[in-house]
Amino acid sequence: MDVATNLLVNGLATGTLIFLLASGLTLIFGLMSVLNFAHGGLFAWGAFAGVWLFGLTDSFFLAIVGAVVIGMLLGFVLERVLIRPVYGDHIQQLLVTLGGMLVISELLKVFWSPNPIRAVLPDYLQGSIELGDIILITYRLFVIAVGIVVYVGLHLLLTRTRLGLIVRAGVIDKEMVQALGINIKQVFTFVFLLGAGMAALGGSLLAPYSGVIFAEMGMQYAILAFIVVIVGGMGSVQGSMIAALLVGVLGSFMAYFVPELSLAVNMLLMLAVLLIKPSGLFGAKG
Amino acid sequence: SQNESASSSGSHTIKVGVLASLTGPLESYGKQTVRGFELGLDYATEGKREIAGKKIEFVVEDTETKPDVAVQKATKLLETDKVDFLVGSSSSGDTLAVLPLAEEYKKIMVVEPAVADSITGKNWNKYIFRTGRNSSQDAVAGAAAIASTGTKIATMAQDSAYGREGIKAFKTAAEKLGAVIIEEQYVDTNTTDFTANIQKIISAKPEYVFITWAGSNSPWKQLQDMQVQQKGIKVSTGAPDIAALKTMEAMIGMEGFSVYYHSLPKTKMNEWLLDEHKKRFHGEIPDLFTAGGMTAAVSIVEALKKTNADTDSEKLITAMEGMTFDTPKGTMQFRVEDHQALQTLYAIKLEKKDGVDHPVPVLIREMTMEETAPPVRNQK
Amino acid sequence: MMLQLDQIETYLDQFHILQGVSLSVQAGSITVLFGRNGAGKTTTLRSIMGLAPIRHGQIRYVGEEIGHLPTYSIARKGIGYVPENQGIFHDFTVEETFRLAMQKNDDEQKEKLAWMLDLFPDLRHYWKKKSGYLSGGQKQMLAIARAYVNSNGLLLIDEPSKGLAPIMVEKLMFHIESMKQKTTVLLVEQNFMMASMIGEQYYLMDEGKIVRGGAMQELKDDADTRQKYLGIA
Amino acid sequence: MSYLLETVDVSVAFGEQKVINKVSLRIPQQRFTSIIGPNGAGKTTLFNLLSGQLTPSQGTIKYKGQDITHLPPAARTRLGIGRSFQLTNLFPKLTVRENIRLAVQAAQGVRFRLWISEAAQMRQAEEVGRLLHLVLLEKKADVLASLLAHGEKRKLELAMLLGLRPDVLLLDEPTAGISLEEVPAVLKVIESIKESNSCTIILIEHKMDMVKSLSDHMIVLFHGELLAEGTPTDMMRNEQVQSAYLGGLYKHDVAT
Amino acid sequence: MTISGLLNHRFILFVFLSLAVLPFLSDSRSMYIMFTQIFIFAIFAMSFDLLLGYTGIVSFGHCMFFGIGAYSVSLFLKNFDATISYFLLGVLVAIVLSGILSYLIGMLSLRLKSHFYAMLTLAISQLLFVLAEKWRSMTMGGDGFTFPVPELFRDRLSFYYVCLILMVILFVILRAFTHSPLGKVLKAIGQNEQRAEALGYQILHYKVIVSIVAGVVAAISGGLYAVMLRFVNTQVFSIETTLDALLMSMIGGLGTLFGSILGSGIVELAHHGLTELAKLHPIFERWVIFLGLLYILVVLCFPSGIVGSVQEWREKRKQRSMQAATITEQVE
Ligand SMILES: Nc1ncnc2c1ncn2[C@@H]1O[C@H](COP(=O)(O)OP(=O)(O)OP(=O)(O)O)[C@@H](O)[C@H]1O
Ligand SMILES: Nc1ncnc2c1ncn2[C@@H]1O[C@H](COP(=O)(O)OP(=O)(O)OP(=O)(O)O)[C@@H](O)[C@H]1O
Ligand SMILES: [Mg+2]
Ligand SMILES: [Mg+2]
Repeated sequence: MDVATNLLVNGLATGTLIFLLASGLTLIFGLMSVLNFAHGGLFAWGAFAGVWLFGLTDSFFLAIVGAVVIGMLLGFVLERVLIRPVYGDHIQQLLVTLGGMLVISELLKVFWSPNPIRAVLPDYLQGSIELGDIILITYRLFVIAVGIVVYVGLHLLLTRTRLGLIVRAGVIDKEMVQALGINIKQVFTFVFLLGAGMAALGGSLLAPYSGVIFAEMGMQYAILAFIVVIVGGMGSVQGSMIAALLVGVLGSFMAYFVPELSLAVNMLLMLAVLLIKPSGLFGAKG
Repeated sequence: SQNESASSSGSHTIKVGVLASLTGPLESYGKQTVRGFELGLDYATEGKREIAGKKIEFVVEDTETKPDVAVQKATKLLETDKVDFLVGSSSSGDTLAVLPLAEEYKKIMVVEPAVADSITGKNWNKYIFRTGRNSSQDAVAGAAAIASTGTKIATMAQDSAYGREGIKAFKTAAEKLGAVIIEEQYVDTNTTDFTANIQKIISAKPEYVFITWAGSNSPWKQLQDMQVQQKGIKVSTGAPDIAALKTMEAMIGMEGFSVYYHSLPKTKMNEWLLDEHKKRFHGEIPDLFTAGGMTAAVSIVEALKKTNADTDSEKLITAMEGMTFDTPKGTMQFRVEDHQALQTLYAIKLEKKDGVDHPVPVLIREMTMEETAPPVRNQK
Repeated sequence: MMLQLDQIETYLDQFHILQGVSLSVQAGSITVLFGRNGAGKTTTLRSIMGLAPIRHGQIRYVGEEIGHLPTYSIARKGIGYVPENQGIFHDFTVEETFRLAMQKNDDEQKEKLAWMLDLFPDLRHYWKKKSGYLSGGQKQMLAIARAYVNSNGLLLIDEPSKGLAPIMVEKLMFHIESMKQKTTVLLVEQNFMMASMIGEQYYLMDEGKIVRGGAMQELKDDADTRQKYLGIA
Repeated sequence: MSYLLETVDVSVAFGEQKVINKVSLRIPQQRFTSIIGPNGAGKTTLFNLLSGQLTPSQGTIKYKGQDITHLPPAARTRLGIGRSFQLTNLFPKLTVRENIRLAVQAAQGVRFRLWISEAAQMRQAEEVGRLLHLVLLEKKADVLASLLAHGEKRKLELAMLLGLRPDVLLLDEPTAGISLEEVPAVLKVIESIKESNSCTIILIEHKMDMVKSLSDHMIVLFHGELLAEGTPTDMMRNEQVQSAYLGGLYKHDVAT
Repeated sequence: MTISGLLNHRFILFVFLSLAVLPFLSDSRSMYIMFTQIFIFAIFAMSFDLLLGYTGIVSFGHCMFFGIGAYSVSLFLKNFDATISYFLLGVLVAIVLSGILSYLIGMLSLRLKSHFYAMLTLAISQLLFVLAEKWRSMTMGGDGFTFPVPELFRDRLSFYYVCLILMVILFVILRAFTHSPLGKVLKAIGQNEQRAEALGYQILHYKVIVSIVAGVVAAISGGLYAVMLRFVNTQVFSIETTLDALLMSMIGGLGTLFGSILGSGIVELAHHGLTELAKLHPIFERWVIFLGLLYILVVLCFPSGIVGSVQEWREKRKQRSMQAATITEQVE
């Protein structure tokens, strides 16, 4: 039994982490419908920046904040230089962000050498709590906490303000939105920054999770994030959360009970969802 | 291609083509090999870079860890640069892709540091020699380091050709030594969360968990988080390169094996390597595959000495089969059957050394080349 | 003068669409822009909104040059726009559409909205319906109401009667007319009968130029011109 | 007598709203029928049912006696039911000519063929030319559809429809947004089709004078139900129709 | 549409001819290999263009057919005998397999909207990747395996011509395909499905047809690729493979076929050139950055690819002259 609980808790933790990684994409891909293949690069940057800053300041909090800022700066450049000319054209977004991905993940090596780097934690997040046979890794509990905060924040932002509406409208008909007196470019830039920042946040939290970071880490998680957004339903924060948790828990249970399948599980999940309810678990249009 | 080799053997320079990953995930491996090779050449020719009056040069090409690129570059080396030897490469995939070219062009290829058994097994051809150790040797060493009658061992590896192969070999070796494998865990190459697998290992209650791992997203942190050692399960694995060692703080106290760490071998050549490397590369110490690169160079020079700088492949093969030669790790021998270099490996313990930013593999004992000899898997 | 266009020239990629259009709209009046298909009516309105940027000429709104402002700040000055294709946000509900449109959401806007909903009861009736599912005419109503609530000075309306049932057209005319106290209207219209009833000024466009302009009454009396450019006696 | 197109108690509901409620229509060969009704009455929806964009939640639709209730749009088009869309619906990145050519090709039944004879191509070209002329778009023949002005798009829409050479024409407000000056031209097109008796036309239009002059028969929809049907003059006189649809403007029509 | 009619474009003819005489100017086999690879990826990219450029179908899993081709050829040559006939057999099997697979996927899921379909194909290709990883007895997993190839193909020069000829033939066939009445419908579907359907074309049928054709062509290129390497591993099923096709067809210009050939050439040569530079000057050690920048520049400078942009430019000039004509007309 304790095994199951263990798997569950850790699965949930991993799930929350995945949500943190995906949340940025929920904004950028789900809401703004920008196929951002450079998103993985943002994770990696978040991770490296976080580790680096923690080394400098040895304040974990500052490190994370710094990572987010750096992520946003990077996002700003991406949006202005790459994305802005190609809004609404998925194909070109693909090409341009692929290029961007190559550049930014290669730049990582320029700044931090191509070697894997160890990511450490402050003592107060080290170690683990044991309840009976259940091992609760402190850091994972921390991640869950952050995840919940981000979720609530994002949810409020999109439900309590008109931001969500504006972005959705902007995707449908940019001109009309502007004719209503809204500076859509500014809004898009802002949302993209937000997304980039959250990607960086996810990355910086991911680093200590596995304990080691490397320049190539981005892509693989990016795909996972895309899966989550699709499964959850484009632009639905609840969707992403549920989907992420599903991926996390399913993953850890599969790995324990049916390891043969675990490599395929995410893909199978997405396959099933796409065939049964293409718009995703919480997708708007059927 | 016959006449080409003739012509080149007539000419006054001998050329070696070195294939290595200089970009992509294996970049650092590749660079170690290249540095090592250069040093090795200078060592073996006392810096003259010539043998029996023939100059010896080498050309480096980046395979980017992509088989198709590897093939292109290898062909370029063989065709444009007309090299007499190939050396490489950092990944088994690249190396395997290049093997047939060695056969097509009838050129010796010295494999370093790719580990896949099939290189000296199923896919072997007579032009292939390997100075690097192969998975089985790792495994045998790993087993020798921990296994004895009745030891309960669990294994954990990535669910990849490398991982599976390694564990298979380890199992046979360990069982030969009387140990019992009570649990085998294979982790998907791209998972973040190893909880489930570690969980299983814990519940199997082994004395040791033996880990075969390559690549960056390593399990050390999570092994620590899940308090495997506190539960009386000793972790054992091969000590990786220094960059990766830095990520193994959590594993201090671990017993395992090492292919090379600069402080392990007690040979003249290794001392020279250490000093020279520091001299040339602003104080850096040689790493896991630097010695390998050097070994490859030395083996080629030695072979050429025997043929008196004749690069005719047939002559070279006869010269190299069974050839013993000195390396930073002591004497090695190309086994006649599969051209795999038998070599010393080291049983080690990871210890914290102040002033060093990574856990240091400290020698427990040397494992002789006979002891680590892997099974022969090719048909000649 | 509420709005004054002075020799504006507009290109759509390399095509020279507006070739020196000048017109002026008096505060509190209704001005109608006639012209055959492809004459440049829509392009004119788009130029005013900054959606089809002008190359040359000037656009003055209550005395202020707006010719080179970005669309959103033009809109913020209080110009409402009803595009030809209605510009409906298809997967928005009617309610969401207004939530988006009403920046200030102050009493004034609320009151405007209330008025619009009285004018177009269907909108109230389908308050929670996806606007993409509205009927052609209902979409037209939505577009007009949306433009009206967040404008304060000038309304640019591109062929509003298109697709409306006669009774709706009639109501619409009545209301546009009664909007006069509150706003000024520049109307592009094909329905001459309707337009001529409510419009005071008119302009006639052809081939990207203004070919006639003046008091509506003149056009009503001038059968030849009507015949020539509108094909109606 | 047998009817060309027939609906028996068809209904559609979106959510709780019954958009079409038990509507039974009988459209005989060669008769020009117009459908009028206030905005949101269900006219377009009715068209969607006839052309297959929607399938009724109950009731059946017969075409030439055959039950087509569940046929997909493409199949119905091939049976000869052609429809125009109220909101323009074209191939934006193809030229006007190409747009029409696709319709003509469909009419020729060239679907999965990889090759057609020069002769066939010639015929296509001629037909396209004819249609271009018919809808006054020759000047714009090689312009991308996306670059057309609204009215021009409406005309292209019509041309494509005619290109299909359907037996039944469903026209959804074909002249909406076409300039007064050109309405007569479009009218002529429709009249000429009517004269030629080549096909049966069902028209949705809000332009009363046009409807009156064209139609033999008129159907009034109201809140998804069949309010009344009959000859144009009767309909114009009909009290309900006036109050619900026409409004004051057309009062004088009644008098005359 | 006659063959001569298809190759009337002088430039295209010129390119093909110069590729044909190239070997007479240089006998460097590494160059042969590089060009052989260009041809192979050109074929692959063309098949992708068929989907994306013409029919507007976005697939992130196109590598699945490439991989099927590669593996089935490799396995035949490895397990049986290195003869042309077994090669052909391998290709045949690959064609049948990918035909069936694309048919199934098409029927199953082509109703899905753009990126949903894309993700679905991604999933399926990844599952094949996993299969190749796990079915070690057959595929040797990630390490992959080498195998002997038929005499004819062992000689780099003759293989160069084999691939070149295949590329040209497939180009001509596909071009005829896209210019055929059927092809025209595909383009229409790419722009406005609902309208095409209203014209009486059954969308799904067309989409399935085109994805089968694309799948089959991709499978052929995969087979050639394996033969070129004389080696295969799971990389053929990796997303990077799909992305390569994507990049090449887009850089060249979607919906132009020839663009894919150009794109393939550009990507390969740029890649080659940069890696050479890397040896000359340290700032090029990180040459990948420059590759990325190149992609970005292409989009920003040639939004619709190189061939595409050239065509548009021509189009514009035509339109302008037309406009002028009409205006003068009106003046008179
Ligand atoms: N993006 C564009 N590029 C090139 N030409 C265009 C573009 N948009 C419109 N045109 C052309 O500009 C001319 C004017 O278009 P506009 O829409 O202003 O006409 P209009 O008066 O509104 O006609 P309608 O009454 O049909 O709406 C038309 O000939 C049209 O073909
Ligand atoms: N897909 C749909 N989902 C929900 N409601 C719909 C849908 N399609 C139409 N409706 C509703 O059905 C009613 C009739 O729509 P329809 O388009 O048939 O009206 P119409 O008679 O064509 O009006 P108009 O003359 O303005 O075009 C409208 O109230 C509309 O809101
Ligand atoms: Mg217009
Ligand atoms: Mg309608």
